[in-house]
Amino acid sequence: MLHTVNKTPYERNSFDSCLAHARKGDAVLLIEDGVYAAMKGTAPAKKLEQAAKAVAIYVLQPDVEARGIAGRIMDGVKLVDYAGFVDLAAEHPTVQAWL
Amino acid sequence: MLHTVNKTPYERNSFDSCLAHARKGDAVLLIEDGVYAAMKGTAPAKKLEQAAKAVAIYVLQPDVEARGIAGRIMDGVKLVDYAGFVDLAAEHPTVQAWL
Amino acid sequence: MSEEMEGGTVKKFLYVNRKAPYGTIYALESLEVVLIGAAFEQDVSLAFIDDGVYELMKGQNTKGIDMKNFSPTYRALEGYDVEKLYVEKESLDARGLAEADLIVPVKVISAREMTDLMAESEVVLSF
Amino acid sequence: MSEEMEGGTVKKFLYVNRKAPYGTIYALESLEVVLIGAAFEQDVSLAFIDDGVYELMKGQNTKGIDMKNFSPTYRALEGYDVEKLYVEKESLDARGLAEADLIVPVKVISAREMTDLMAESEVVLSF
Amino acid sequence: MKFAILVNEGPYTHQAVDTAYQFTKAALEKGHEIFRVFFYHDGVNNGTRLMVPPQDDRNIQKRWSELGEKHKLDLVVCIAAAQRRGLLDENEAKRQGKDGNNIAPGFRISGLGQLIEAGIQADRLVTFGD
Amino acid sequence: MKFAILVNEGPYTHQAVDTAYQFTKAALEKGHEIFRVFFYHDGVNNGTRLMVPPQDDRNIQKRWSELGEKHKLDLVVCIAAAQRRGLLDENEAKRQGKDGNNIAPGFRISGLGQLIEAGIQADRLVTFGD
Repeated sequence: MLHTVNKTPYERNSFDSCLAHARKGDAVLLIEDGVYAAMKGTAPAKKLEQAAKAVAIYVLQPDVEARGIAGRIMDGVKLVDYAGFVDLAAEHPTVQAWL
Repeated sequence: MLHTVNKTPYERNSFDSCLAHARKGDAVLLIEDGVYAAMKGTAPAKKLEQAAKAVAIYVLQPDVEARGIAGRIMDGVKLVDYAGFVDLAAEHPTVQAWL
Repeated sequence: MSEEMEGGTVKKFLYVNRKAPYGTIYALESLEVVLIGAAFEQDVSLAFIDDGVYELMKGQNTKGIDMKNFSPTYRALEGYDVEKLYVEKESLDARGLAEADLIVPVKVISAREMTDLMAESEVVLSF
Repeated sequence: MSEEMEGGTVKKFLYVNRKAPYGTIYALESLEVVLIGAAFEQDVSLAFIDDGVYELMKGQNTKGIDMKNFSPTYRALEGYDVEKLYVEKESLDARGLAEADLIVPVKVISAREMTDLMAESEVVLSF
Repeated sequence: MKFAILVNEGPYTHQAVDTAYQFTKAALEKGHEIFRVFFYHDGVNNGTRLMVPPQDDRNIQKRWSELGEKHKLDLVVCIAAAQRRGLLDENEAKRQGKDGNNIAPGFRISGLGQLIEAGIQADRLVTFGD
Repeated sequence: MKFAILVNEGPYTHQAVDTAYQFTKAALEKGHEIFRVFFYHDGVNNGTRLMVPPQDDRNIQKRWSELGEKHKLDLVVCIAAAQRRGLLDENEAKRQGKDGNNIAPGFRISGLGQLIEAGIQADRLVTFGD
């Protein structure tokens, strides 16, 4: 399954709830305001590091650039563009948006 | 100052942020989905109990009733109706909505 | 997928409810999808996690806010053959709620079981 | 309040920014109020707390999302005599940010000082 | 006392609108003055006369219009926010070359200055949003 | 592959709408089929032709209409959600006794069944919301 999260982990609980429901082999894609969670050296990044042992973590590059945090994304997270988002949605049998 | 909070403390950080910025003599009014925070025996209620030493805590009764939690509101919290909300806004020199 | 197969396709639909009622319209409009969707004879499950568990609280009385109390509709779902309602135990616990507080019979499951339910679904609708 | 007094009333306005830019329009439309409000010659302060601190990040490039980058406007505020920008230290710290990451000179203050700033304000606008 | 009301969200989607209405009504009933109700962000969508809610539901636009008429309320929709979202009056529609308009009776479209003025003139500004 | 897209929020207020558009465009560019774009909740407001965004900003409605025309997309606005919020086509306006309509070219109004059908027929349903 591909999970998407579009809110910051500080403002909402969707990031935490998503990680609590992602299974081995799933992918999590951070989009829109969700991308801040992947910033190096933060508490959410530590949670992502933990999750990355079982789950693949992606962030949407256009959203990263818009927010001025390019170059500050933690290691082990892959950047994708909108075409890459489409590929991820195609590769996984279902897509769940954590709204 | 009168502070209003309209989201649950589980979904958003507005409840915590509000309590962190309420000063002695201020009032906090929980409205809409914010009223769940005053449910007896929960973690947010413990925070409210702590805050109540310096700040007056109110909940909007019509919202409490709509959500089926009448009778489960913690002690020390006052119930007000819309007219009571108006009175609170009038009594305090400013109103800050924690959106 | 062939035309023939499409006609008889039965998919596992999962409606994920994560939001409290009334504060926003998502819970109500999600329920409207469930009701319409019932006519399509799919394999339907409803999941209530996080603040979504509040949707099922007993004793809701919306007179004071002048909005429609739609909680009785959850009781009517059985008549639409929508019978699989799953509520996450961790979400109930965190909010000081128990199964007895809910307006309909549900299956209370763990977060781990909820994760499996999600993984087994073919169409996930979340609002 | 007499008509005479109203004419010359100067109130302490505080704009509270708690939301990240672009994900929602609140930050942008809040800034539009600040710009229009500048003509009214009030005593204006801007507060950035919680995710609002992200609004001031240097190096924003919105080409990829096809939205307007409005962060340079914060630099233009000085020309409108809007010069009091307060950023909460605790909010920066929690997000791994420092003053050097911000696009404009601001005053970094503690949550306690932010509380006092709010308490001293006469009109609080939060979006 | 003089209140100003700021409504930041659209009808039905967010209860903010309902709470704002109930607050305004209660303030009027207590004899307070409502200096202005300002609709900003998606709040502008409260002012469309094209809404057709289910028959057993409240009509949010009508409710504002009626309260406005009864108490001579100044219901102001922000022009910048309204243009983005497609809420126009006859003048605006003409000016923008649009073939129709959708504003409801009792609402008027004006600038953000009206919000600042409300903040200055009213004793209290009360905000309802998401 | 066949995608269905669900858009739950209104234009400009939430980036969800922009991300949905960019995803749809990228999927088409990669040769995928878009079975349907379904607009629900405030998402129905994407389909108003009355919006007039600032000149230096994107026009969200036009963008959908143009992409729809180019790729023969099925852009469906939920009727129940649309009625509540004041998004009508000519037929609906007549039926409801309203003196105008605001739907944009390329959008059509239909029932929630169209969303369920999209979920059944498409290989993937991708949701964009708040």
